[in-house]
Amino acid sequence: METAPPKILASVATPLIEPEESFDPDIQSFFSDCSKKLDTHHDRYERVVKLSRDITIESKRVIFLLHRVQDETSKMKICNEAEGKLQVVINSSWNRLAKELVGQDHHHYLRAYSPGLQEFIEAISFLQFLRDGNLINLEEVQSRLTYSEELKVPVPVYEYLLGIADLTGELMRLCINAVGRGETQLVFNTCMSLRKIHEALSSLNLGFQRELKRKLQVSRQSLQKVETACYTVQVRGSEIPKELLAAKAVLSDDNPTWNEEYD
Amino acid sequence: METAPPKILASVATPLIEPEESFDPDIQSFFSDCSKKLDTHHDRYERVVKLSRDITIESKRVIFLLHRVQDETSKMKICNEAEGKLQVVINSSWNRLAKELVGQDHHHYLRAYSPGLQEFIEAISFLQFLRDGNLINLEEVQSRLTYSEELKVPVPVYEYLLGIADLTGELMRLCINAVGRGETQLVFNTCMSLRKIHEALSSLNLGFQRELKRKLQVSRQSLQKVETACYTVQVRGSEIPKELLAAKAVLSDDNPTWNEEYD
Amino acid sequence: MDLATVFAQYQNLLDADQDLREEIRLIVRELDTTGREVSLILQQIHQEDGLNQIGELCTRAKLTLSKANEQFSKLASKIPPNQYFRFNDHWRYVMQRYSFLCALIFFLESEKLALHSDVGKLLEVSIKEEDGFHLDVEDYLSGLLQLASELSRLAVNSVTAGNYDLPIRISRFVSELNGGFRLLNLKNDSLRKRFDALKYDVKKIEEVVYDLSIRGLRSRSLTITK
Amino acid sequence: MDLATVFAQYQNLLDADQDLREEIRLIVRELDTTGREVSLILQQIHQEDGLNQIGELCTRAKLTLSKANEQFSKLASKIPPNQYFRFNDHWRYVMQRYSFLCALIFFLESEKLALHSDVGKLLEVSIKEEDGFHLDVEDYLSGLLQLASELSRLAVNSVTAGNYDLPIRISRFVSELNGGFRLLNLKNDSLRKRFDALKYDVKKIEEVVYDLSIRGLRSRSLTITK
Amino acid sequence: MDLATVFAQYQNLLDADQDLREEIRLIVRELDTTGREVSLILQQIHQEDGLNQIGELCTRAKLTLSKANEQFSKLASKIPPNQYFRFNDHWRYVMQRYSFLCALIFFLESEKLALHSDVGKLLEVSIKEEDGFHLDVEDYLSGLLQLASELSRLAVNSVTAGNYDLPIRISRFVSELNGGFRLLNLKNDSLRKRFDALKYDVKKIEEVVYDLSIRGLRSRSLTITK
Amino acid sequence: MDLATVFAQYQNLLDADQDLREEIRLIVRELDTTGREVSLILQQIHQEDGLNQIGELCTRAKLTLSKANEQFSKLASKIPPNQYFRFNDHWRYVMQRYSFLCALIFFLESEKLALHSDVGKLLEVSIKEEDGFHLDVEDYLSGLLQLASELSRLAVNSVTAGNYDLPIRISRFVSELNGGFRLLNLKNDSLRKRFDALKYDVKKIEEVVYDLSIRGLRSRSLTITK
Amino acid sequence: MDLATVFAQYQNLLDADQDLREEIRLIVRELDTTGREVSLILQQIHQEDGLNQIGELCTRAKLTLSKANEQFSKLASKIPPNQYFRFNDHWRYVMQRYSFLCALIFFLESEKLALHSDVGKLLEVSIKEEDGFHLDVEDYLSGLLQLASELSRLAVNSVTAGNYDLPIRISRFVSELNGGFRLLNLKNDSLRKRFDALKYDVKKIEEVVYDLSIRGLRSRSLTITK
Amino acid sequence: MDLATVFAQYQNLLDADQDLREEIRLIVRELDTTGREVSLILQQIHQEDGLNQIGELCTRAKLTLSKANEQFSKLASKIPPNQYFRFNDHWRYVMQRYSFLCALIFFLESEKLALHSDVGKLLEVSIKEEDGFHLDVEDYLSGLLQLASELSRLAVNSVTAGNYDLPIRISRFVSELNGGFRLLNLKNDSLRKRFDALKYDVKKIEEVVYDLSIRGLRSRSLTITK
Ligand SMILES: [Mn+2]
Ligand SMILES: [Mn+2]
Repeated sequence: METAPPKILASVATPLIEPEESFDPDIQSFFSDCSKKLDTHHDRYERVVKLSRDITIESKRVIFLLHRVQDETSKMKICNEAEGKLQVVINSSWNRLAKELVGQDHHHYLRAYSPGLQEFIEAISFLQFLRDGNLINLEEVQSRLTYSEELKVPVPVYEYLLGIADLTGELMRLCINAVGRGETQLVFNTCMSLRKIHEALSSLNLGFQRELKRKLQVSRQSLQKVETACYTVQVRGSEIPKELLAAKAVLSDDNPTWNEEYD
Repeated sequence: METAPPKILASVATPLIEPEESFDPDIQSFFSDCSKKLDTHHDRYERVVKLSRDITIESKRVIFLLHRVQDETSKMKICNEAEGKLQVVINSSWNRLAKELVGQDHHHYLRAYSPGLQEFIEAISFLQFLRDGNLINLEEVQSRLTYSEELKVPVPVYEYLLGIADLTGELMRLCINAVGRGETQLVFNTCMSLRKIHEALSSLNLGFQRELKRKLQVSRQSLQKVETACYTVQVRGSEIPKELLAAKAVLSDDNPTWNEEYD
Repeated sequence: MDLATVFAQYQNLLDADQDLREEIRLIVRELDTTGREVSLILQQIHQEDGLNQIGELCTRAKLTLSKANEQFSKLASKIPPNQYFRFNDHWRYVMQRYSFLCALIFFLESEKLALHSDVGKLLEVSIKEEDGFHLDVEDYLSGLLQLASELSRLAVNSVTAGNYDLPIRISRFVSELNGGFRLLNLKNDSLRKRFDALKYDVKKIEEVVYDLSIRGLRSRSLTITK
Repeated sequence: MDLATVFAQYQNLLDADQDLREEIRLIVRELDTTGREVSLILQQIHQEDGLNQIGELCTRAKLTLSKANEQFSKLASKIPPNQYFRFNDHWRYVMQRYSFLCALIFFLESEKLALHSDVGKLLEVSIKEEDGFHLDVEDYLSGLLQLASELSRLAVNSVTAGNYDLPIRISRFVSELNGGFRLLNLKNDSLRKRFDALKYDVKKIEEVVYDLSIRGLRSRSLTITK
Repeated sequence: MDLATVFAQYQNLLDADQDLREEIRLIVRELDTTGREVSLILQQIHQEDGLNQIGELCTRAKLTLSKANEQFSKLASKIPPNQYFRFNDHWRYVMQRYSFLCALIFFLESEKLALHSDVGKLLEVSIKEEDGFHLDVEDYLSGLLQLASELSRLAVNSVTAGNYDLPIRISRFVSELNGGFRLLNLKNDSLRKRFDALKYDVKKIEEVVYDLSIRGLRSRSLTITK
Repeated sequence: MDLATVFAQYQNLLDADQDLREEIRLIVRELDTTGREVSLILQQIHQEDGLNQIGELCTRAKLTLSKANEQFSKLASKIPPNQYFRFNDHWRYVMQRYSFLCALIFFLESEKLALHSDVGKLLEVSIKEEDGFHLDVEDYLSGLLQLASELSRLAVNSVTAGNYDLPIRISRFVSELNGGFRLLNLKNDSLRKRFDALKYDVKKIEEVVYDLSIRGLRSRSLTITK
Repeated sequence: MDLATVFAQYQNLLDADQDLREEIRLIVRELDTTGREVSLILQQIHQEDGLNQIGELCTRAKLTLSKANEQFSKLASKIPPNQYFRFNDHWRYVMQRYSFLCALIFFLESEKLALHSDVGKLLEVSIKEEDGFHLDVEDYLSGLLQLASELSRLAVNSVTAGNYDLPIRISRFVSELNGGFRLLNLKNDSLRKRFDALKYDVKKIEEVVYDLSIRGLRSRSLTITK
Repeated sequence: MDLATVFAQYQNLLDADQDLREEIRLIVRELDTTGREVSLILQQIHQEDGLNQIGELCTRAKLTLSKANEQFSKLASKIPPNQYFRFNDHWRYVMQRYSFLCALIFFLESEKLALHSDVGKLLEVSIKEEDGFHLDVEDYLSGLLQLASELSRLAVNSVTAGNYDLPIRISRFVSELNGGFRLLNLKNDSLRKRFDALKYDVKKIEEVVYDLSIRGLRSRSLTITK
């Protein structure tokens, strides 16, 4: 470029006021303090963001793992494995994150760990649904992230609800999978649960929570997919002639030869 | 909720096909391999993202530091400090990032480290502009991030240009600051350099690079701010009656009593 | 060296990039046309007597497919080493489509899953990242998911054509494929989305098998031999 | 416990949040009105004989400001410990405005920089994060940047009013402030933007000083005594 | 009259607007809560034995709905006669929701279309523009389109619940509704958009009827009486 | 020549454009209304005994359609020969709609595909670009894609109405149409999108045929003659 | 009463709305043209000898303005008494523009602030909401803010034209106006935004006065009489 | 004629469009490069001694511009006479840019406004719609608005370069241009937006003239001859 010669600071006019010399040392030290305060906050914020990313990834993997459940046997095994993985996250990343929050107003860092928290809630609620057939509640989530009176990661109700809204998507996948495997009862039960969760979420008067409103839309779509799946199962099932109902009972008794009888 | 009883998996109908039992072990092991491959990539990607965030923060701090230059003395000191800080980034974060890329197609991870790279280029080009009065070029940036034949972080020309486009914003700040300090020559020189950089960037036929086009808009605004600042300095300077030109020379000789002569 | 000279060099770099992209685009367009032709041939399996001509259709499809081999090798020669992922957006869609077409031919001929290496061999494209131009595993997987979708349609149409065995075999095949995909941790958004769609394909095929079973149209021999 | 009962509890939490926000909004609106009144008084310094009434204007401004003390204490009492940053978007703007007003009064009375603690004292608000409701340092800094902008305007108007000394003192003051801000690594976007604007304030004031110098209107006494 | 006095008058006008908006917002929020309660009750029709409790559910829904009557009358009393359109953005969404709820109850009880006047009566709100506060025809129509969407869902779920007659009747009802809407030349953007969605609802319901027909699940009696 | 005179000339050019657009808008609105009437008539094919009245419905539809001929000729007369593409956004949607309506009538009457020229003749609009105002091939193709969508719905409803032959014929027709479109290398975005939807229409119709096949409802005669 | 009849009634309601909007649009376009003419006349005050022709320019501007009176009365006659707020988006921008033009003429003639009632009289439009069609106070205030912006430009140009007194008077006027606006508690978004811009106008004018002061160009007489 | 043949014809029509677009894109890219070169030359007027080299810069710019003539004629030869508006989105931006460049050269050489016909002559492009490929009036006007913006920048920079006369002449020129544009009733959105920006350019230039006036830097001779 060769345009800005090295002498750029050798200016023609001197400053009319000489700032540096008259710089009040008190003020300088005050601003230095400020600077440290701001830096401390930013550094902590950055560490929290990174922990949150770790938590997100591990939670996503747990969700994938849980979708590998095929039957009662694999369910037990996989749920235990998932529980183990989540416990590792709780003991490592969450624990470190909790330590970062000690003595801080966690709301100051909430935006930094909110993505990880939501994904974690999605994973742990999915695990509990699969294993125990019920919806984990806010207190239960909070208790998992509470290490002691002072050491904990606070779980705001909004974040909990956002995580649960995401859960509905996974329940939809679970349900459609179950249709593919012919697990009729699981299909209907999941549909019922999904409907109840969706209605519970919809009944909340959310005020200005845009993100939750958006997720509710997605949840509504999931519910409709599942309802359509149930419908299909039902319509197909209805086709069985009345005369076959007895056979259907046999069928439900796991008789592998049922279909040979009506060739 | 109590809706999904624990017996959810005890379905009424058995699956018509039993997937798990007939699962071809070859295929299973093939998919397991796939799974590992994908996970390895994702994990590396995540590590690169984190390194990039570290680099961004340090680069931003170097830029702030460089804006603290007030005069020739502080310039030397601060430039050295900035150089040192950037060298630390090069030796630590960038080095680790380069190691992640060994044997990889770096384009696969470019989106992960692009923000850090751009901010780093902004910082290092700002340092070189202040210290040497010229624009760092692509080869120079690349050489800073080259550790050996095999170990380096490739710097694509687009990323370089994006970093330089950001530099114009810092040059604008530098220039306006100099106006405030009355460093007329620095003001005009910076304006000239900024104009040349802007014109060089504008003369490029960019094709479809939206981000660069957007940054060029911002750069144009910066240029206009600086041009207006030069204009103000000139208009003010022109106000000096011809008779004062001699005094102005005195003034440029750092005579602190110049203004007393015309009271 | 002044600014203009330096920036002229950058312009050269940018132009080279643009020109290369233009060349790539042209080759990819040819590949797209060839793929379309292969597809058009294979579509005939859905027609009324299509299933009886599988052998012939596959032969014709593979013949046409061989045109793609050269095109792929021409494309590969354009890509500098280590820059596959710089340009792969250009051929990503086409590569997935070819993976699908190969896997479909493979299935129609052998009723087996075309592995990553099988598809690579058919396309005469490396499957190793180290080799620069290669069949990326994500594109291969995406092709398999397209296959599942095509097979669900085939299951329906083969019933219409009076073939009641094929749907059963498709069902087993897709179920196995589904099992394979469950082992993956997908981060990639588009792949995950397609995988979600797989669930619906599984469901659809399952319905066909159910319909056959309930009407006693599932041929006994098959379930026994299996 | 069934889902409806559990969600009713969540609704309670949400409602409590909403209700609290509503209460906060009302108090903040009162604070806004009070701030507006203080501001209206202080605006008179820009008028033709405003600079001669600084003492009186500051007295009146502080009297009005005292109304805010109660309002702040009422607001503080609403905020549960450790939830300052949950709600601080509601009062952030007002807090910055008050920081500015206090720093302006402080400058007008003493021509010194009001430190964080000075502003805290004037507002009777803690400056420590640990105390829950507090004057956050970012809001305080934002107030200082507003001050610089106001002083650049005051420099212009004080020349119009024939006062040639004040601009020189303002120049020193703002230059010092500028030096302070340069020590900060600002991440926060809005603060950084305001800081960029400070450069223009510095420039404007510098122009005023230049105009005075060039015309020999800068009083000698001042530069000496300083 | 000095400027301050004049502007104080303007302030009064502006304040009146603000205050009224605040009051409106509060009443609309209550209406929203009531509507949500009615909705929660009616949602139970989708549940397993919901269709057997239609009578009871409607009774309960109407009981809750009666709370809205007072709320609407309170709202109406706030609005000066010639200012309905100044504020109607505040309650537009809620009004459409209530139109839908009324039309749903009406359908469930009588399987007939609730006319504009029917909904007005249920809500105890005028339907004439001249009366100031009224149920606007666009809001009413918007409610009908929501009804179509809800009924398409109900058709699906009633099949799941083993009720094969209701979908047939829903199909006839929605087909007639569709005919009505096709007569309208809609310019209004949001209404137009919702109307486009009606097409999908109609299609969805037709497919349900198809599924029942092809499986012989359409009850014979019905098809005969028709 | 002074500036005002020069700019007045520019204004004339701009005004001419505005005025013409206004005239076009009015004629297009009339065309829209006519199209809506034709559509309303043809919609009746989906109703319970609609398939028995096809002849009569087509006659009525064509009668109404003839009103559009004049409107199109009026529109054509407004467009300067070389400016078709300046304004064609105004009538693009309507033109596609009419293409669809013509192709539907054509199919209902003859079960054949209406060619570009057939639609041109029905509308009394040229199909050659050189003639200025014309039926653009993209608009014609877009109309065909709407036809496929309508026929998939008709296949469903004709089964409901107990007509099991029509779906088979629709399946053949749409399958052939699909083959045609697969030959096209579509770049145009909106056309491409609609083409993607065709895939779903084909699949839907195949499933209807499947449902008939598996239940033995496909009339034998048909499968034999084929 | 059948559905078609009922929906025809709804169509009537919807059509009436559309037709009225079309009529309103046409009148508002005429008002826009007239306003543009008035504006073109008044723009000449910025030209080199514009300030010497103020009287004549105002006379011509008012003459042209009188055309608007009829247009406003025609517009008012179209609006049903209680539907002002239904349509006021159509003329809001134009109304604000006219408020500005009136306030500018008023200032140029008398150097006084045109009150709400003054502008109403000039436009021959009621200022009371009860009267249906009226000059809304928000639109009036918006016009005043446009005035401040225009006057800041006039201050600049009158210095260029060698008139050093007008800027001083403009400064006083706008400063007073600013004081008035500071009394207002603005919630309305667009008004608030424009009010924020006022700050810059005030500052610009203060700088002009500053430039005059520092150069001793402020005429002494003026500062004395004040 | 079978379907494949018919669709092949349609394909031809679609392909012709695609191919032509590709050719156009390439020529427009060349035009873009040439325009960029012209622009780079003209940008030097903003540099320190740029104003002293205006003659030479214009000569060089026109020399480079002559390359564009051929490119435009090549482009024109590609466009069928009645299809200008089918493709003009491709060159619209470039055409506006060239209009600006020509008008800038014209101003620099003669300090006059380049008329539509002047720009047409410089580019060797027709200005009549009837001729097919032409310089559209909207594009020409858009170029003028870019000119105003460039001149406001030039006014600023010429002051920096110590040239105090040019800004005065620019001010007169742009003020006249502004008058011309105010006569236009712009509907076109993008043109309207740019026109709004003209207001700021005018204001900016007026402020430059103001700064020169108040500092006595306006050269006397000029003000006298005027
Ligand atoms: Mn999820
Ligand atoms: Mn930066």
